[in-house]
Amino acid sequence: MTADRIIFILCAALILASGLMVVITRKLIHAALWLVAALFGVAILYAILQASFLAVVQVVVYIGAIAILFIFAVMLTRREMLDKGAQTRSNWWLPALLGFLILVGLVFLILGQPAFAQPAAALPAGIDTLRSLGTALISPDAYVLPFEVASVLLLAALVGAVYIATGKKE
Amino acid sequence: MSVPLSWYLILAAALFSIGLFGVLSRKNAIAILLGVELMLNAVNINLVAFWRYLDPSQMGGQVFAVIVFAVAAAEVAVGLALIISVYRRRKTVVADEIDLMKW
Amino acid sequence: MEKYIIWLLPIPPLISFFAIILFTNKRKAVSHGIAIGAAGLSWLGSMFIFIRALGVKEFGRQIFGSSINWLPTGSTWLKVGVQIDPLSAVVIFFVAWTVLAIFIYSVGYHNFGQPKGDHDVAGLPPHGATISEHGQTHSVPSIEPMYSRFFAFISLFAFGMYTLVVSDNLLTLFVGWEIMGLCSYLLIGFWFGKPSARNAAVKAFMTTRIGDVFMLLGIAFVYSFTGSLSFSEIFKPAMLTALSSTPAFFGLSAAGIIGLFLFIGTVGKSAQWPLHVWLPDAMEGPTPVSAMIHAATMVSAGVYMIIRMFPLISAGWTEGMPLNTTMSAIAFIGAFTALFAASIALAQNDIKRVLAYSTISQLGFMVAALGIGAYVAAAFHLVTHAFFKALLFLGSGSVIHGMEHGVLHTGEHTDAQDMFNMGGLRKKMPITFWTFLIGGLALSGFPVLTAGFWSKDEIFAEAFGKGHIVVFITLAVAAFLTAFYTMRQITLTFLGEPRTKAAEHASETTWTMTVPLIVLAIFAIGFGWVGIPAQFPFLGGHIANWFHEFVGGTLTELPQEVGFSWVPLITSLVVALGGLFCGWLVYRKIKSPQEDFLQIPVLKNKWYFDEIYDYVFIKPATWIAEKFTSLYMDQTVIDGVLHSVARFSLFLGVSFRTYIDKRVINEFMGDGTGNVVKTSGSGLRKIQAGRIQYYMVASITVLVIFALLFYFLVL
Amino acid sequence: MLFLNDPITFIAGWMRTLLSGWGLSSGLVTVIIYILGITVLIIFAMALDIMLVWVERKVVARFQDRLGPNRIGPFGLIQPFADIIKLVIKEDITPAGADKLLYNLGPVLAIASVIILWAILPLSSRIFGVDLNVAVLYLVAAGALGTLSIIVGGWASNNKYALLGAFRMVANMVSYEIPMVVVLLIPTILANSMSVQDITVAQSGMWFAILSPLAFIIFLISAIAELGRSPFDLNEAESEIVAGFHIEYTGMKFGLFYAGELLHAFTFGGFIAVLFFGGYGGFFGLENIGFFSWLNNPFVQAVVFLVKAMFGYWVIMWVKYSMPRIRIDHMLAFNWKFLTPLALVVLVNTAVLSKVLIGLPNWGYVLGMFFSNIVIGLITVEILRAYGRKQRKAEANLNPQRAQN
Repeated sequence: MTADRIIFILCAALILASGLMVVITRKLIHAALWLVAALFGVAILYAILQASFLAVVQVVVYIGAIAILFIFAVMLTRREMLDKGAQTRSNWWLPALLGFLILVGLVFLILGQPAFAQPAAALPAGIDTLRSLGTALISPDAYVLPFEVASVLLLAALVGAVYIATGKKE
Repeated sequence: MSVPLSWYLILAAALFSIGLFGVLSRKNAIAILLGVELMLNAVNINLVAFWRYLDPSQMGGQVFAVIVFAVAAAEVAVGLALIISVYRRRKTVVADEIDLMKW
Repeated sequence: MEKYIIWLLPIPPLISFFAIILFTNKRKAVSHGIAIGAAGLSWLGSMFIFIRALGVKEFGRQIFGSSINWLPTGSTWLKVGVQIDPLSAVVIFFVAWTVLAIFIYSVGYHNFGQPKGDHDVAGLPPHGATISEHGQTHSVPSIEPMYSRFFAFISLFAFGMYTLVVSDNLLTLFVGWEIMGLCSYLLIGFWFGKPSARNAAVKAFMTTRIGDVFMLLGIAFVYSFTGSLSFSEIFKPAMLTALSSTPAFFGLSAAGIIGLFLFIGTVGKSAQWPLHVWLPDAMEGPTPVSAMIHAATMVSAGVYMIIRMFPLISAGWTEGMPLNTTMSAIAFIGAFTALFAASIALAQNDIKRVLAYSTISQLGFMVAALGIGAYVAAAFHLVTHAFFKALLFLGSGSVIHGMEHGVLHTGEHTDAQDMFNMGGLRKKMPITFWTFLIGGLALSGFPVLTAGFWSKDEIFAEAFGKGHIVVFITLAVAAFLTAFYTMRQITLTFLGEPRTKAAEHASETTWTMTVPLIVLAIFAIGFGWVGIPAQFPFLGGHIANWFHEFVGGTLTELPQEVGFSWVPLITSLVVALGGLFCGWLVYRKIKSPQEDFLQIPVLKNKWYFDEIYDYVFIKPATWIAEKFTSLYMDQTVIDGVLHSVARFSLFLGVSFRTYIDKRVINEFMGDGTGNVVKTSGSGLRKIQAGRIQYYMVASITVLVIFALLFYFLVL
Repeated sequence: MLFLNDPITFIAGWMRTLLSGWGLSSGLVTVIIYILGITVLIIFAMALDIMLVWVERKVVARFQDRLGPNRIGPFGLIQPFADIIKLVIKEDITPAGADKLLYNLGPVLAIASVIILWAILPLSSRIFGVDLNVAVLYLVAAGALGTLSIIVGGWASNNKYALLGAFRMVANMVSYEIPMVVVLLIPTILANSMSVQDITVAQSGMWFAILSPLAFIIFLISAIAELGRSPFDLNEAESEIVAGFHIEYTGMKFGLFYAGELLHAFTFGGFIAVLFFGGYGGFFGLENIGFFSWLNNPFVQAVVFLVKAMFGYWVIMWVKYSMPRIRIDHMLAFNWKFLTPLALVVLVNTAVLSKVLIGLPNWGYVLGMFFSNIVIGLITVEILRAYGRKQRKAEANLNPQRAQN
């Protein structure tokens, strides 16, 4: 049991516990905040994986934008402060069973692959992942097209969201 | 980095299943979107872990994680706008009550 | 540095196109400002490239170029890129000059600064406006209603041409080619209110389409054979040898059949016989368009392309050998077109149509020159012709414009384009006259002074020197006819006395139209001097034959200059001066079409080619559609069969109904089934709950079940 | 001399030998040293925070022509401790119907979002928490946590004024984050790196505030908005919503919000110094001359940095105490219609010029950058004046009609 395994297990426990709270907690605002915790855990995971850019962007985008949006939406769509009554559907056991089956199946498949049991090699020396990520995003031989398409998608989502949420002016 | 790749994959699988459970079982449409976010993050964990463990010089994993960020942001913006729009008309955000399309 | 500028060359006109279409459509001054600014930028870039190219020693060996991976095709990439080699450098030189001149000219031609017309509508030429000044009313030309649109279209056109010239591969070349095809359709049909313009646009589009289809076939053939479309790849010696030694079909090699297909593209684009019919009709467009399409760009593009593909066409052929099949075909088509079109031009009365046929004829010269392997001569004539033909077209536009001014002034309905309505314009429009005269002399090859003489002389010298006597004689006759009809045109238009009132009141056009004329006139004279053969008596050797060295460097081996011979020189002098003199002699007295002995029907009707095509292609097609397919096949055979089937079905149906449907199905099965369906339907309807999560649960359940089945049963 | 040249490494090395001498494993030693370092940094930041209370009160007093605290201790230096004691002994109220967990989480997040910024603040070339290669983005990410703290606190208070304040604050912060992120890219482009150390080193010859004065101004404005200080303190506008998101907080919980705000302002002063004024360095090449080589000493650098940060903090205070509060719609319009487009223009300008001018000698590069910014600024001012004229004309046309009605 080395230090990084301990950190990973703590981090994974944070993610899974928060994720579970997201789906089972009654108060929606708490669910949104648990989501923040889970996403923060994922950001830590990225940092462990030496993807520092993604770690920071995870915080900026998910916590700074998406979570705030969720909280706003929760606040805008209720008239009372706290949620009352059951928050899950009556037949919640079926999704639970499905989720469990999928988890078991995936774990079974993952453990069946000996290649996945390998620890990671150290990052090759002299490789600047941030710089190569930047180059990959804008180089025509790499991913500039998906990148630009994503930007168009964001624009479309922006316009669409504004249009839908504005409502009719009477 | 003595953590094997399979740990990350199992974590992602578990997070994905939890998100799936949330999507399928929650009543509130916003909570459904929360579940979707968990599922997207599970995917992202996989992408980044594979990037780190297989070939860090190929940036595909990180690039697609970035694109998943963009998609998630777009999805949340439009999804929440739809929910607010529905709420404004029908005063409800319970997914089961939004069922005009039946029969 | 150079390669970035080459990439940028086509961009300004494209930006100008979108800017005008999207934003400045309403504001005429801004529109033409943008368009001319864009043309100016491209001009500046082209001049920079051209001058840099001049500074490079043995430029053909180290051309400017760059390419990027564009489209992944399996494991390789389809590359697109740009290049400037000596050939495209001289082409870009004249394209830049003529395009800029035409853009500026268009401002004046479309009456910028004049008031809006009284009855002008979009889609028709402007009819003139009435203004009152100092208590008097008089008619003045009115501004074109679709002024901005015109500049947008010619900008797009310029974009197509620049793209074509800077391309280093057949793909982007074809893209530019097709953009120009589209623009020529849009611009010929610019005054779409006129039925004739509409028909001409459709005709041009359809006719060139035939050529383009063959060209696309040729490109596809090249790609399937070589796996690349870049010129540098195709023209590798090993590749050319492979191409020329692979037999294809019709007894031709692969190189031959590709060359033939590409040449058919040129036949369509450069209006060679038998696809020449669209070009004269294309004169329905505004005159700057005629200059653009028929001098500077589109028709030149056809010849440019075939010159560019010369290494492929001539693969396996070296100088001194007999011509291969493809080259013979090219030489035949070119020479025949040159003579044939020149003969038609003799009998035309419309000032622009004469020039149109003359263009076809001159393009025939170039094609013929290329066909006999005279690479440099063809390129040289391409450049000089572009300058003097652009000059002539712009000059004719200026004449028409001046005549329209006279027509408006007098108020009578005179055809402003008929040469028999003109005469004596020399005094009214001096600048137009002198520049037109220079252009005309260049066209007819007036000795020593003009550019046309040197380029034409080189073609004669090559044809004679290489022993293609038939081609030589044909071209000589065509050159004689050229000089003759040119002088006929000049005499009828400018010399003598005015034959109508409109001609008496014609006036010189504005500076925006005359300045381009003067600039082009300078080139129409001066550009010939860069290609004086070294052994030419008296003049040769003083100025090195720069053009031959420079453009010839494009090829892997520098082509040999043919030895000097007196025969072609004297022929050239005789046909040029003789034609000019005869033309003047005959037409100085003729006042009306009735006196003109050359107005014989066969020439007047262009050897009946339109009629022949009408009978051979269009009438049969119409007949097949209307009579055979519609009347016999459809209405008689198919309808007959259908009707009998219908009658039989009716009988069958009635019997079924009485004996089976009513008895068995309705009473026995029908009601029972209905009840079953109703019951099960109301049960199943619960499935369609309209609830999103219900559907998701269902679909994921199915997914999980199938995954399990797949895993346990299949794997 | 090693301690003077590289104090952190020196202490860490000493600690390492000490702890491994006690028989601890090397991994554990690293963890302990990290935790100790973090603790020291937090203590330093919080101690500075206490002093900032005094600075703030003293400066505001001077601005308002008063003396400020002067009774407790020399120059009133002990005053902040008295304030703290007062806050600690106050009654700690949790409103009825509040969401307890979140209500308590709010102030903690508020101060945490500031403290984590200190991880990347380079006090000197040798004294810093960590040299992240995405430090500039990290700054934005920490801002996201700050937003979260306010919305959590405002919502959990179960008070409509608090919720209104939280909404305003979030609208404010989310909007002004955009011009801020855009101008943060300008030092990144100029230094070719997102690391604060690299940015500092890149400014050793010339401050970025001179290369791109407009970027500095935009960053200053959006930083003030991000802090929620006047003139952008809509979240606590006393005259409208009493105290905004912290209306229900008492005692030390309020104290944490307050301390967070002060420290946040100072930290942004520090970032202004790092990003635009050369941070701990930026002596225009003076430190390379033999006589001035003492400028390279980490302690001297730390002092220089603190002085510059204090200056930035002072500018923020200066703005705060001289400007009236502006209306919420004006504030958002100012951001979306003016600041964001301007920031984008400056960004494009910098991006293009930094490639175009690269071949020029240094003075040409600097002058080109500077004057391009001046030109953009002048054009902006001209556009604003034209817009103002139009507005005035429109109002002049409108008013007579109103008078008739």
